[in-house]
Amino acid sequence: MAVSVASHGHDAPHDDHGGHDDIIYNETRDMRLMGFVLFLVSDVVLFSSYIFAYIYLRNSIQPNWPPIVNGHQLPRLDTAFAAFNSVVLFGSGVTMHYALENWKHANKGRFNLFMFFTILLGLGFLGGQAYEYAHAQIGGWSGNIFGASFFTLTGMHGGHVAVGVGFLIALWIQAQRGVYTQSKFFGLTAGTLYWHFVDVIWVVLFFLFYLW
Amino acid sequence: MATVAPGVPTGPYHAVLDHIHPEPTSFIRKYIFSIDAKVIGIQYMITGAIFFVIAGMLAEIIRTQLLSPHGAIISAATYNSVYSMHGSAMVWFVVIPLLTGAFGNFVMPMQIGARDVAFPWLNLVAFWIFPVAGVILFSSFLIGAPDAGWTEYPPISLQGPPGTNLWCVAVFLIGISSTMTGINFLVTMYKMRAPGMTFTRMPLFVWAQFATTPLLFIATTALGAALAALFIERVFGVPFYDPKRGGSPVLWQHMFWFYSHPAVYIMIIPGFGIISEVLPTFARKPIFGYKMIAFSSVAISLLSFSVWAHHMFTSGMVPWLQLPFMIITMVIAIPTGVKIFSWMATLWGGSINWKTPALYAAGFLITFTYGGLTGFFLAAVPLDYHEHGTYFVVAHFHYVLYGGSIMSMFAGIYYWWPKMTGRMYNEKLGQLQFWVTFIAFNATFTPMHWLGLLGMPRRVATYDPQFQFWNQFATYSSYVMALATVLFFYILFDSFRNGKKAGPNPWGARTLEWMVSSPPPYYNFKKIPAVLAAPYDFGNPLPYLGLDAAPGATEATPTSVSHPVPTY
Amino acid sequence: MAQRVVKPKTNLGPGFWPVTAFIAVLSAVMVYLIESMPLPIGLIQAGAPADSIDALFRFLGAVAAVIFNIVVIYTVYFGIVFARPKGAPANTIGVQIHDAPVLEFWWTAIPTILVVILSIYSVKIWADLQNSQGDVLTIEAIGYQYGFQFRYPKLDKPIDEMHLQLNVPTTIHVTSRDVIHGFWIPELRMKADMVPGLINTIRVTPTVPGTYHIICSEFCGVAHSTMRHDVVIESQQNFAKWFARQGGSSGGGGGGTIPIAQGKVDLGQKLFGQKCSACHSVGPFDQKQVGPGLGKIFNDPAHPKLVNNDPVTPQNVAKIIQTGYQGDMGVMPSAQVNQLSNPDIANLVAYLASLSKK
Amino acid sequence: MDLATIEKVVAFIGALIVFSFALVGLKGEWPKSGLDDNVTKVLLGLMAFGCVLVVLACFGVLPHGGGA
Repeated sequence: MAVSVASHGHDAPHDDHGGHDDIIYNETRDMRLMGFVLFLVSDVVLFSSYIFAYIYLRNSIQPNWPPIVNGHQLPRLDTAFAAFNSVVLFGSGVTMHYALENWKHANKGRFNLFMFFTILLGLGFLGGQAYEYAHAQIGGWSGNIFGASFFTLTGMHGGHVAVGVGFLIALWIQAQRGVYTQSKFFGLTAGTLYWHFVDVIWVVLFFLFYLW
Repeated sequence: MATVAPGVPTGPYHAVLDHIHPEPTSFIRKYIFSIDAKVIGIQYMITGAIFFVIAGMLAEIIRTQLLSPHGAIISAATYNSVYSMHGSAMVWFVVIPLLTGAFGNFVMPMQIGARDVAFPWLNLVAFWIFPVAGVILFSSFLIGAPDAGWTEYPPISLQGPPGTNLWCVAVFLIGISSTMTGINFLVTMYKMRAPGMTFTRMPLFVWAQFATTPLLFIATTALGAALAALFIERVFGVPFYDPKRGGSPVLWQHMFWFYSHPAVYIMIIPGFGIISEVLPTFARKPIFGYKMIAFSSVAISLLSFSVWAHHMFTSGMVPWLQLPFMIITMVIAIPTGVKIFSWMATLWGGSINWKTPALYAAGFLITFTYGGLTGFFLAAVPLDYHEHGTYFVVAHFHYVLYGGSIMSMFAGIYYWWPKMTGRMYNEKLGQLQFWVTFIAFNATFTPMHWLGLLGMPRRVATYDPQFQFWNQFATYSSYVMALATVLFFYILFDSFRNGKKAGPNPWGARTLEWMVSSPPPYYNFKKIPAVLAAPYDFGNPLPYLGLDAAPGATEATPTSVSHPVPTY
Repeated sequence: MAQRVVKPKTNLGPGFWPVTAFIAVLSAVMVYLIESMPLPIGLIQAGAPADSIDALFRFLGAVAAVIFNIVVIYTVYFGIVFARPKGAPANTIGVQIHDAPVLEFWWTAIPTILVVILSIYSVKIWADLQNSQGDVLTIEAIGYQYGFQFRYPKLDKPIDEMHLQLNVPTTIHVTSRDVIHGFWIPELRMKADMVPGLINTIRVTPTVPGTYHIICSEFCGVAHSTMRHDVVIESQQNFAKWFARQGGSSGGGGGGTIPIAQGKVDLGQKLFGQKCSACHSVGPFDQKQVGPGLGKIFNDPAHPKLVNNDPVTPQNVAKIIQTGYQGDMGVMPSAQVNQLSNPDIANLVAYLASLSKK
Repeated sequence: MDLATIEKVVAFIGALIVFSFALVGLKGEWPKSGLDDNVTKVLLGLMAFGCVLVVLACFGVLPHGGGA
């Protein structure tokens, strides 16, 4: 009886699936996906901690924000440019979404197109942030608590974006080399989730540093 | 296909683990860079034991220093480094890795009927971070070890010796390792349970690990953030915590305790799990109130996220904010009490086989209750005004960390030792070791309660002469504890030399890890077993199908009046 | 896991009720002792709030003792009577009972009720502490590595001695000059961390004369262990004598005169950014942060007087900066705490004046 | 027409486009129910919200709403 059960476990739940390899793929995919989402969750906590620190420090000297350092009032950051740069990043998020959709529908050409724009916009955002850093007159990273929280948080986010761009390029190459099939493309899914996650973090940072 | 027994499980089932990969043959792949969770668990245990010995020696240096009110042996500066390293090492490099990494890796996959964890390679990396981080931590002694206590409150930690930077790095690394382990375990327990192992059929140790994982991969990240900020402030002068530059010292305390209070439960909930396995096995009866114990672990885990500021009642927060933190802290006493009463009820009506693990479980019951009750004294804000930062606190957390976590670890090691090595330990010596530890432990830490109440602050290298007697008393008792620990390692060593063969199931336990040979085969189960019921129904046939051999499946008719309850 | 609960047909076990009775008696005795003992033994109550805090301590102690008795005695008792008899076969099993909902309900409900009672009691005492009387005598205690300094009203210099007056409700504002220290007087059961840049407040009413210790309870550096200081609680007359001596000793210099005429606006502005802007905006009075906005301090028709009701003159502004302020507006540390020299004060006054001219 | 204005105009137009495409994508995701799909729904939604923030910023509604 034991044998019958063990073999029951074998195939019965999977009659509707394809072969053994597909079962293996689907089950490992579910695990990897869950693991990846949990990783994103703990990454959210990382950002939240610094956001908490920022709000805490900021409230400790409300309403003098940006703070007065050595008697002169620090300027606000350049909202107009930040808005522009944000759109660049959000745009890349959307293009990435459509890249994945097109992959699912086996539309390789469109996939390549959207991947290209995603990476381009991602790099554009990084360039924009470099410009922003060059022009932010808030006393540098180690100058005061405003600079500290701003450069730490956005720098950490920028790091995530840079990693994401590398991630996407790698995925693109993999896709060209035919690593992914139309039914097996967990790498692309993970890349998309990561990229969306980075964008959404920016939504929060954009509000906290430029609009608040 | 063929006919199937009634109640045959439908449930998570994993084809991928169904075909057995060949066992690696090279020594390196087999014992050093193994991806086998059991080997990794034992690696954790050995590394943790080494750090335990080192940190324990630091503890004895602390106690020896306090033999004299003027400091017996070392300078105040050295002393500060010593106790800081003792605390850091014990918390991050002994208790947490042992309870999650060691026991979790060795026991949990077998108990859920899996062949390994979800991400074996991640597991490998997570382990190897641990010794590396440990070496970094202790190498800080070479350049001036951190001296502001394991909490490293700024601003004093900003002026601390260069070793403080290494401390940040080491703890940050071990945090990454914990996070990996947490994610890995949660996915494993969620996705890889054997068919039929529903949540209410999981062994309670698995439940405990399950309740611990969120703390591991959520809270730990907050600590990482705090540490990174401290590091960049020390190295690059980026102002976060320095009040002279607009930062806030209290900010560190918030970020630090947001991790470090949940960490307290990372350090005890798996211990709860071990006790919940040991007691039914040796009382030969089902754990009492399975669901209550399982759910109370989860409740504690969730509540622990909202009590961190009870470490900061005197630090200067908004006064009214103290109340919610005090009350939620007190509320945690309820699920904890439920556990303790359930364990007592598990002893009731048993046919208790007082082997060493059982003794340690009972000892845990007593010392942990004591520690929990003193915790109540600290939770009450007005009392905390008096007790905060005194030896009362030291006594309290040693009661929960040594009397709780470490005792449960002793129980776990004696309990699973035959499974790990295939050999029994010397029972007589084991029981002797328990009694010596138990008595010496209480003699060491009980006096500290009233030392603190009478006015002895913590973290002092010298103290008021009026406290000398009880300090010496504690010190001499701590020497006895050290001897007991030496005896413990002798027992393990001895069991290698002339311990008799254990066989697959020396205790007649019923969880899945005892259904395979000792030490277990590379892939645990030739066939993934099917689970029909929770594991604790002694006197019933084992609730597993598909096991090649089911040792201990038959049991004599019960001597008590009750009769076996069929579970399927 | 549909488990059928099996009620054991045995009684609860040999000697269960006697043991329970024993627990009851022992607990009763311990509760009586705890409630009648001055706990913690050997540490006198030198005044409020020690009495109420000790009352709470005894109450918690009594509850804890009962719970501890129950857990320990039953555990030991079960361990003995339910130990496997010698020679019983190794696979003998115990009573196969899985749970007892009623029992579990009660041992969840009773602790819950206890927790409610205890938290209500704690909150009550906490509230008493918050609203406890203070402010008749207000002292500022400043921690530094490694010692304490104290600032009394009407003394223009911080002094190194702390005396408290018998039966006088006293408010102590504690802060630090460098790192975090602790301000702990065990005999008063009171403690507050001395956090740089932050002012914590405790209120005490000493009732027992004597010399006690202030102990640093937060690690503050190499000499932390030795960071303790006497505090003298003494009668009205002795306090007055002592206070007079302090005044005399610090009278002559009086912290020196403040060269208001030589105040430099730009230096003042710099200082304001470092020392004041954390609590004061440069806006109008009502733009409060911690303290009022100071932009219009010299010509604000809405506020013709300073917060200490002195007329608005540069001298008085300088004085308030120097001596600090404690009152219904809150607390401002003294120049001594802020490490402002007299020229600094002059510069600040000049800067404030310049603001008001705009 | 200074740089800031140009930036705002571009940002505004871009935001509208991205917003609409995000909504379309969201609509496409909605029926799906995998873990990744559900996460994507949340993230796309928040991204659309980001676009709203951008628009508000372009019209100078927000920076003066809170803060200094």
